[in-house]
Amino acid sequence: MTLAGYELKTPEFAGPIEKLVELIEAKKLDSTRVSLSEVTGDFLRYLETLAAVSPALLADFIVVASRLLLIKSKALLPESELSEEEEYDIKDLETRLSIYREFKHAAIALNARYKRRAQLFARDYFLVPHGRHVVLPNGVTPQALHQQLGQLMRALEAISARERSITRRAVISIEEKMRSLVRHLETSARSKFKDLAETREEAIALFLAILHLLKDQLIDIEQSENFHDIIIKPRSPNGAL
Amino acid sequence: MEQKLKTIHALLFTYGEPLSLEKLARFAEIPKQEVGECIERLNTALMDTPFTVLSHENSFQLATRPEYASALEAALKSEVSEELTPASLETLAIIAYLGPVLRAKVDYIRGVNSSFILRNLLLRGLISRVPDPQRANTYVYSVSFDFLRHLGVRELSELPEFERYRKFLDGVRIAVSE
Amino acid sequence: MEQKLKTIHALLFTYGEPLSLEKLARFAEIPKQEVGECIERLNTALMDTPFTVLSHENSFQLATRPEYASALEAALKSEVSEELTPASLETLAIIAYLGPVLRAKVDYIRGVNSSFILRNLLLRGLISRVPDPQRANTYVYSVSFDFLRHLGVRELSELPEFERYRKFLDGVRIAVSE
Repeated sequence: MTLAGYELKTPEFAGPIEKLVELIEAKKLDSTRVSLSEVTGDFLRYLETLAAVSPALLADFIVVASRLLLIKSKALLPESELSEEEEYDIKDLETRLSIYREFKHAAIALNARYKRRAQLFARDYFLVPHGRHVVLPNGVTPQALHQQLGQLMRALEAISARERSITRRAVISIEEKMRSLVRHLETSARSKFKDLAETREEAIALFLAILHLLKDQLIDIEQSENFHDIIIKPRSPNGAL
Repeated sequence: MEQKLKTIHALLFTYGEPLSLEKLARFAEIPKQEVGECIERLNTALMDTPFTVLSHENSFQLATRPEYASALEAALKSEVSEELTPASLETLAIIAYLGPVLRAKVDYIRGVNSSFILRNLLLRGLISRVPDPQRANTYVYSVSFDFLRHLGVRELSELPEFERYRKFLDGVRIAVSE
Repeated sequence: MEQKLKTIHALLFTYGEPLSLEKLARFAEIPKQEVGECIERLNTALMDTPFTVLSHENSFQLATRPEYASALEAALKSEVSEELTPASLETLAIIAYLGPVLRAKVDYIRGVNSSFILRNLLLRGLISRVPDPQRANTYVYSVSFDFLRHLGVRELSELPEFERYRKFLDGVRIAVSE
């Protein structure tokens, strides 16, 4: 890509914690585990819409979504044991929620003050005539200026490259899952969710992929009872997938 | 007003920008440990004037009192402040009550990468950053004098419920410090 | 001090530059013919402070009394004799390659508010500013002739990779979407 011509954009979407608090408050719930489990569905639906608008943010949302799914699964299968690490992750999410809620109130209070328009004014910098004598710096050569700018350019490029790579990673993992799911369904008529995802990250990507494919009406899913394994089937047995 | 205070007043006036405690002591030729007390006495002496001294992170700046805001706003059309978005406000609140704070902590509390918002706030001059003394290549963020002035407070402790929030944060510090 | 005088005092402080009689009357909301008398009374009230109001061709400016000159000079000089920081060097490089350039653009490229650094570079005489012909109350910055001479180039286009860097910087668009 050429160096010139890119923009540093400043998207302002709600973060995952903010979204979660919003969902909990919309249902007038407190921040308990039960509430979290109740808004999991809403959160995943939001995640789904976000994927279309700002894939760059997905990575942060997926982390929170994975913890919500953990809570949900525990609520549904009370006899299942959470590992120490999983328990820690859930506690951590709860802590963030409580901190976040405090700051939300602080932000509202700050905004009230900000809007009161009782600004204190300082004087803008003020050029005292100093007899026009110039103080030249040591070591400032054309090469030094050139080198300094080179550093700055690399930093700016790194910012935009990082943005692009986060986006790509989130999009790729979901797309890959979709593709492998479709491939899988071509060879076997029914697949179990459990067999398709080994790690938690895979499960989330798979979950999103399923949502996508459902939306595009390419698959059907079946669950005989709540919290039983999900069975995934192609929509028509010989469908052109 | 005694001479020493007048000199400090004149220095803050001419300098315009926030002046650090060290520089103030050097230029006014007073011991560093006297600066805090002098600023306090200057603030008392300025009671009947339109001015007050802001203090933040061991620096000081002369500013007008809030009751002159409307006359001054008219004179300096440019300084009308823009609205703050919810995301900016939330980030500002975290930095104001928790600062100086690492980006990692801001990210942790918001659960999202905050680099764009931080950049935006830096551009608007509402926050400032300095290299973290403990870690190379890392910055810590604080609110700026401009932020204090916009909110009409002379120091952070005048922010709403400052003590309560600080205390709360002290309670969860372990969880936050990654 | 009565309220009217305090408002004038605050206005002169914030404005910094000489303020014309007409503007002063308008901003302080007093009749024009009262301004002269108010300034006189303000000057009397300021007797015991380090300030005085200068009048010149129907304009007024707040200034410090001459007896503070040495302390102030020391302050400004110390500012100026310090070595260039990496941040100053970066700002100077941007102005050299991209100038004449708006402060907003410098801020945007650097990702931080640069007013303090620009002031320092101006004080040192390394850059100069002129009012932006397109916008009121805005300045554009360029490197000074003295600095150009110091660099040992006849014109800026002799700087290494001038065209390439200028194009790059020009391409960083201001897109602060808030």
